[in-house]
Amino acid sequence: MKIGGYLCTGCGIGDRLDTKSLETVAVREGRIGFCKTHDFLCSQAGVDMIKADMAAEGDEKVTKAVIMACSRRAKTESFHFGATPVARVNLREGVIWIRPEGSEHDETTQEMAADYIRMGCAEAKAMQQADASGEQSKNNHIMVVGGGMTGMTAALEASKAGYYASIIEKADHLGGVMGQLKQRQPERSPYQNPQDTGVAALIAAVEADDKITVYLNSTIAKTAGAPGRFEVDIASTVGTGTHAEFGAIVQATGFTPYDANKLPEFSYGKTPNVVTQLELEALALAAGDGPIKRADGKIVENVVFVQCAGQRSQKEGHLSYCSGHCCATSIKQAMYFKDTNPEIETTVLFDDIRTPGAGGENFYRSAQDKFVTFRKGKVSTVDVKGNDLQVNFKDLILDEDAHMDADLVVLATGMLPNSGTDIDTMKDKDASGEIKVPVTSILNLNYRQGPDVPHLVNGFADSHFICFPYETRRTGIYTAGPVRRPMDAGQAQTDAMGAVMKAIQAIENSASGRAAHPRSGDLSFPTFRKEGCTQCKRCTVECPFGAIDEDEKGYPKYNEARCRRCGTCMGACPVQVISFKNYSIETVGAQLKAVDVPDEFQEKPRILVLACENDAYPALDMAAMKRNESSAFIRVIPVRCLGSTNTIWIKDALGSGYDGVVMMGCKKGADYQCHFVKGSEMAHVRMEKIGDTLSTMNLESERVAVHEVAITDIDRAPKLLDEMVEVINRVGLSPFKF
Amino acid sequence: MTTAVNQAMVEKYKGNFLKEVTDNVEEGSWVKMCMQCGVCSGSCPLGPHWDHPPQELFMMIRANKREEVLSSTSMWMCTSCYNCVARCPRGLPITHIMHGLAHYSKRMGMKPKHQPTEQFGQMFWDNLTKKGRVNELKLGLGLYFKDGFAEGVKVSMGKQKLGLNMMKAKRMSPMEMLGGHGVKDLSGFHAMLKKAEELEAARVGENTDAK
Amino acid sequence: MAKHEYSYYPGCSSQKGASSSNLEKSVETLCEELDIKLNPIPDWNCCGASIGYAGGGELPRMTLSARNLALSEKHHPDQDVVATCAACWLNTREVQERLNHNPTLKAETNIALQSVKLEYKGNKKVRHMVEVLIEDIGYDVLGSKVKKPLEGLKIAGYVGCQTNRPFGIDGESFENPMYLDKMVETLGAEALTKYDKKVACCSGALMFSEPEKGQALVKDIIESAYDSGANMIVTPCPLCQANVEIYQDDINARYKTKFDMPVMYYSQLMDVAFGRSALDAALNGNIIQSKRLREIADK
Amino acid sequence: MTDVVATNQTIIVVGGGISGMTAALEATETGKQVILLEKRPYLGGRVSQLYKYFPKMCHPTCGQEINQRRIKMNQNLTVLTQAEVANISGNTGDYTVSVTLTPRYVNNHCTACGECAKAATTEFDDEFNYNMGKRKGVYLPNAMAFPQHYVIDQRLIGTAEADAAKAACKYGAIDLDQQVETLDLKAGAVIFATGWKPYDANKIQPYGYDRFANVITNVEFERLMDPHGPTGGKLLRPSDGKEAKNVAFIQCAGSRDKNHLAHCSRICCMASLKQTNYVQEKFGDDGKSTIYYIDMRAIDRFDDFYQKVQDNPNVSFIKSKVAKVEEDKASGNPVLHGVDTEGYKRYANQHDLVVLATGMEPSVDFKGFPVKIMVNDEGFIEQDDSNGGIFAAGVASDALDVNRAVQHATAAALRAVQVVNQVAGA
Repeated sequence: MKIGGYLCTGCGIGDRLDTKSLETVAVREGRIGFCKTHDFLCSQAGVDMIKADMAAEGDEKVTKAVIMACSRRAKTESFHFGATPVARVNLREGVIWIRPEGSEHDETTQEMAADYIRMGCAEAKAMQQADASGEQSKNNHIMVVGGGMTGMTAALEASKAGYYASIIEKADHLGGVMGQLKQRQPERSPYQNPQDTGVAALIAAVEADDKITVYLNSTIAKTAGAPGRFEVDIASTVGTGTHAEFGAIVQATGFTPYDANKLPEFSYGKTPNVVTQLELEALALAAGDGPIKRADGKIVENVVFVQCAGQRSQKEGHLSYCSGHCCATSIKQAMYFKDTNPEIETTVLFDDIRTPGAGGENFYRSAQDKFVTFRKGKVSTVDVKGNDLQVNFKDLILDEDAHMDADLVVLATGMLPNSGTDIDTMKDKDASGEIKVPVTSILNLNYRQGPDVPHLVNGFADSHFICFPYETRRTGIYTAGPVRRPMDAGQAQTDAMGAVMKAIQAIENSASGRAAHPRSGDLSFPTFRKEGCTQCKRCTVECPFGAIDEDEKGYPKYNEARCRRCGTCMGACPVQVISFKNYSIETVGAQLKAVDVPDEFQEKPRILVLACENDAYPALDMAAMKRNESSAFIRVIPVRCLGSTNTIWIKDALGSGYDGVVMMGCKKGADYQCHFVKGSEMAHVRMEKIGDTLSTMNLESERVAVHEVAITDIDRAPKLLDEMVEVINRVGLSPFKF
Repeated sequence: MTTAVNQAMVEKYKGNFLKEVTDNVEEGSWVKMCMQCGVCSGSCPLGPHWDHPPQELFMMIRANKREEVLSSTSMWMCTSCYNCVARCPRGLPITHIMHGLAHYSKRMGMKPKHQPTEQFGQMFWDNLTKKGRVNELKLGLGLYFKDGFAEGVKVSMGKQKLGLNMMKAKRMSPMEMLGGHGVKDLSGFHAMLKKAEELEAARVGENTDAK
Repeated sequence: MAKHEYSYYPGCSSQKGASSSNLEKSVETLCEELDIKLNPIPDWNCCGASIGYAGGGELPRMTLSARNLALSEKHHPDQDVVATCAACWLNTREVQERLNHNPTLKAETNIALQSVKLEYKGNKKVRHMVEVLIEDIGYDVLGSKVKKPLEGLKIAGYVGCQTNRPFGIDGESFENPMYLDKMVETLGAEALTKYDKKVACCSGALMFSEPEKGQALVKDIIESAYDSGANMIVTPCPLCQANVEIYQDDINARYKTKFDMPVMYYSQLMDVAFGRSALDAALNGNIIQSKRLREIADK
Repeated sequence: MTDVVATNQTIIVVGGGISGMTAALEATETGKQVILLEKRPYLGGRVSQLYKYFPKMCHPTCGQEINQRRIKMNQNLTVLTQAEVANISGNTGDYTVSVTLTPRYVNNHCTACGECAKAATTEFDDEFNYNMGKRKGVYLPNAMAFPQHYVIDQRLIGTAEADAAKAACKYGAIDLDQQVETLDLKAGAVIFATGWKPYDANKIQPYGYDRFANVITNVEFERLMDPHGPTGGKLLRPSDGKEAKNVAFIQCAGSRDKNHLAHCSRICCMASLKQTNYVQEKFGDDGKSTIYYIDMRAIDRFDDFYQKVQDNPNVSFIKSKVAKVEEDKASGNPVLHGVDTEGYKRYANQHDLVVLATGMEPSVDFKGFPVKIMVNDEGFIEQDDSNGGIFAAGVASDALDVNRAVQHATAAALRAVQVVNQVAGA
């Protein structure tokens, strides 16, 4: 049982550095079992050498390895040895590629390399093999909340993949909003005519599927547990409730139509002849194959569609966003009229016609071909004129105020997501006169951080990430359909499939203890030392993923399967009792302590750099690939997320003679780019507090800097480090060098 | 003054000008397909002289501005350069629609007064249909005298040098005054045009019958 | 028996004593050189040009070209129809496309054609003379015929509208056709390929009805030619030729310019380059002469 | 000889762009055997050539880093680059896909140390920068390139330079004798994530992309902003290297147009709105942008982004399809001619630079595909049961933005998983 060191002398490492003395540093100071050198360590021969040592028996067996070669981003596959902990010492991108050649630099460059080796050895010593907790369980059953088109599609697709599904529907029937439509916009070439909604077929398929259970008149009273072991109480408005267990959850709770009563300027409510798109569907269904009639029985001969009614508007009570489907929906509805009787006048008053893609544009052209008239106009009011109506608008093309008569006006109003409680405000938004989002909880999660999935914007429970639309802050729970984002039926069905894919993945991952994206496959998970815990609750509050509950005494209760392994809890803990086997206060603390801090007379400052492993560290890496020079005084430690940075590290660093600390995390704020949501922001907050510590130590506050660094900052990142060097030149070396 | 057929049309289409244009104007069935991008309007060489460029005319048609469209001088500004046709993203044969609208406005008796292109165009048509081929000299002189004799003398004096140049170059022949070129089967030619005009009138006429 | 034979539609302005008789003459010469036989469509009539719409409705105008096509189908069944005039070519080709596209219109046209005992089938290929030169003869052959390279001529190739849109010469761009420049280079002259008015409009028939507006357009066309260093404009279109050449005096008077820009037909340049006389090339048919071109022709 | 294990429970994903990577990862992280084929020598596809994403203005390479790390850590996923599908035969649950591997001339011994490139001199147009810059014939395609191996340009083979590069490599990574290989791989399902190519702007003649240096495309504009790009991230126009402070964006350049692409490419409006931010980023209030549009298609919450840009006094909007672009000879400035259709106003506007918002064309012509699949008139694959175990992911299915493409790719992964699970008799 020993730690093996492997020093590569390839890629110029051997030429630029005194590797003999580095070996000595590794063994004597790093105090690891041995240090072998190889001139091409990533070659099959090199890797086989390492594997052989790991396969050895007894004392000779290498159980941890220190790879002293290139960046952890290079040759990752070659130096990946299953569960065996590996510390990567970055001598190539981290040292020789950022340091100029020439004897005058050799000393500092060599010191840099030696320090990184000391750090790597220390890290390896502190790391332990991460294995799954063993408390995994597998449950092949997906709970689908909502029995509309999205929900039914999700259940059927899950079943098709060999999994079970239960649909929880609050109404007494399946179908949702799509079930109230006459037809939907075309999904297939040539995209010219409305098509059947397919809802009836879906309902039939769901009822025929023995892998699918349907709970009608039902809501969710309580959701507890975690992926692989969700415990759900299903309440019924008609019968007695049920308790069921699920592996994952798809939330397809759809939307509520915008309340058109907020649009008095369009005379909605004053007359039954001003209707919303959804209300027109009812008239169309009632008409069957015959002509569409108004409430008063008059056959409609002249209908006007008002687009963006109460949408794309900053007016109080209006929706700022666009609901996406309404242009195509009005086109479809105009066709309801034209297809029964071409003589019926149909006019669409729009600002922008938004019919994207191949299908959309063809559908638009088809409507024009059927004599649906489109006018770019802004509708100011709709007046009641006897039994009929007058639509007043500004024709933006003819640049004049205009009006037209109509016997029916259809308002293209928007969608409000049924996303449950907004846990960030936990209050009814309507109180402030804003958009009313239904605030009764949908999932009733018993999570410490609130009963529903966090909202992104406008009440939609969407992912914040462009590359990762199914990123969720509640592992194992995936939203799909209009609750996630305004969308049409076709998109919602695709969305249902995407969500089911992720749900299945969550089931499989939780069964084996693997983390979900972005640290996919990570087996480590946080644990805490109960003796030290002060029940301060910071970890439970700060966890971006609501993974940590509290027991009755207020101690944290970890739910491994919900956890995303970012370490924010570890960074938050004021008494440093939280750790992962392979990533802990110790693995980083030991590294920074391992650095050999020269006494002040040598005038060689030491700067600790803590860099986000996903953005800042790659940026420094790519800067090195460009051979951008960096200071010889920096010592970089990659962290899972800046949110995992515990202030103790900063204190220790400053206390042990470092002259400055630079932290590099992702963008924070509304458009945050931190892949663990608030990690970067938390770090900034904590570091604001470090000021006190600094002053008690009589240290200048400039010695600690926190920066937002993007992966593209290949030129900026090294400059930020040079800035710290200048600061130290200005304020002088740390007095804490012993 | 507007024609009887004009009244009949107004009657028939009850303010649905788009339908009227679709049914009766050359290539008029394309008007509905315009998406108001305006590329035609920007492509026209005489654009600045259009009160209403094509795309706007199409919008006016949808807005039932029958009077304004048919009495407009705009479509008479078309030089038949086909820039609009070549660039239209919806494939509208805009040049033909402009010709069609111009002709229709004439047929409805709503053409603008003293529109030179309208006058010249009529002259050209009369000239070519007379003999089956154009007599450029007569056409030219006709043009100069279109606004009456005195005007004509002035204009033609101004154009004297040009005329002489052309004669020198043998590209204008006084012989044209007497007889000049023409088709041999003139009677057949005239019969053909007459028939065509009948058929077309019938089409419009039949459209004007009450439903 | 000539190598290439075509059913020829001359059009009104190409007639003897008409405005583009010099085009007619120079094309005749060209055809002798290239062993091309143009068989005029017997008793052809005017195509209605682009201004006929004022007086003529859709159908009557259709019948004009339909009659010509029907005559060609009857008398020259196996020959492509070829026109030298842009408007004639455009109208004839367009009418055929529109009739073949619209059964009602085609039927009605044929009813009208009964009065001249003709039937229109619509199976003809309607081509521009330039297409014949490019596709059937080819630049190489044209080049090989050059006896007197047109050295010293800096030529702005002015394609205009109707030779170029909506059909255009096969494979050429609407905005930047290159064939005229290629021809010019083939003949040993310098082509000013950056000439930016090459597809601008000369106002067509509106030059007669709206002279001020028309001349404003022509002014830009000539000005830009001077700016690009041209000492000659060449065009394939009779109306372009006339509009750009014959109003230069008026334009000079109106805009205080000193335009004296020769405007020739591609066919005239070819005749001269192929060694034919100024007379054969109908150079005297131009109001503004190019000294340089004459020198080459006379040497 | 490349050897890859594949069974009829394997999922083959064609195309290593963001959609392909996503489909492959989602399937493989659910425990499936996946082979990812990419015809370029590296993964990342089109988005790796973008500077920022709308509406967050974050960097595509950030997500690419995560995805590439997921790939590196996953044992069930095999990546083959410079790999193209030559043929497909068989049926759902039992396909044989023959793959052509063109040589890289560099094997996986490569440590990306760069010694070989030092030995090379000849330069070629840099495809990664849409040929706006040059790269050597021995090169790492880009800083994020995965696999992180150098490439030797086919055109260098047989030259002394190639031999010099080989000699410079201490690790036997250069193999100039590599030949084209063909592999026959079994698969239960095949996902086509073949993505898009920018519509050829040369075909949009009125805008003179082929004639005027200062008329460029929106994808080229992205490269100008990228610190790794041809200008090192400076917004300089091609003709004279002058700062492009007054930029025109022409929407629907080749889209919604029967002369070009009949469909709406969906992303171009948002792309231009995003790119107006670039102009601000570089020049602040000195940076002016004008967007010439037919309809602004900022769908769903993207409209909030649109409204933000509308509030920016340095950005103006003109509802007009530009008729034509001319060049001011003296300044080299493009001059845009057209009519503002909102109230009929003519314009002839000079700008420093014109960016054509060119649309998306499917990069593969699926007509004449080895097996019968449903393809619409626009050239995109339509989901249909008759397609069997062959599925589209991302833009192969329709013009989509990144977020929707990834969503679609995740759904495509499920379709494939359904097939192989049925094969496995799950």
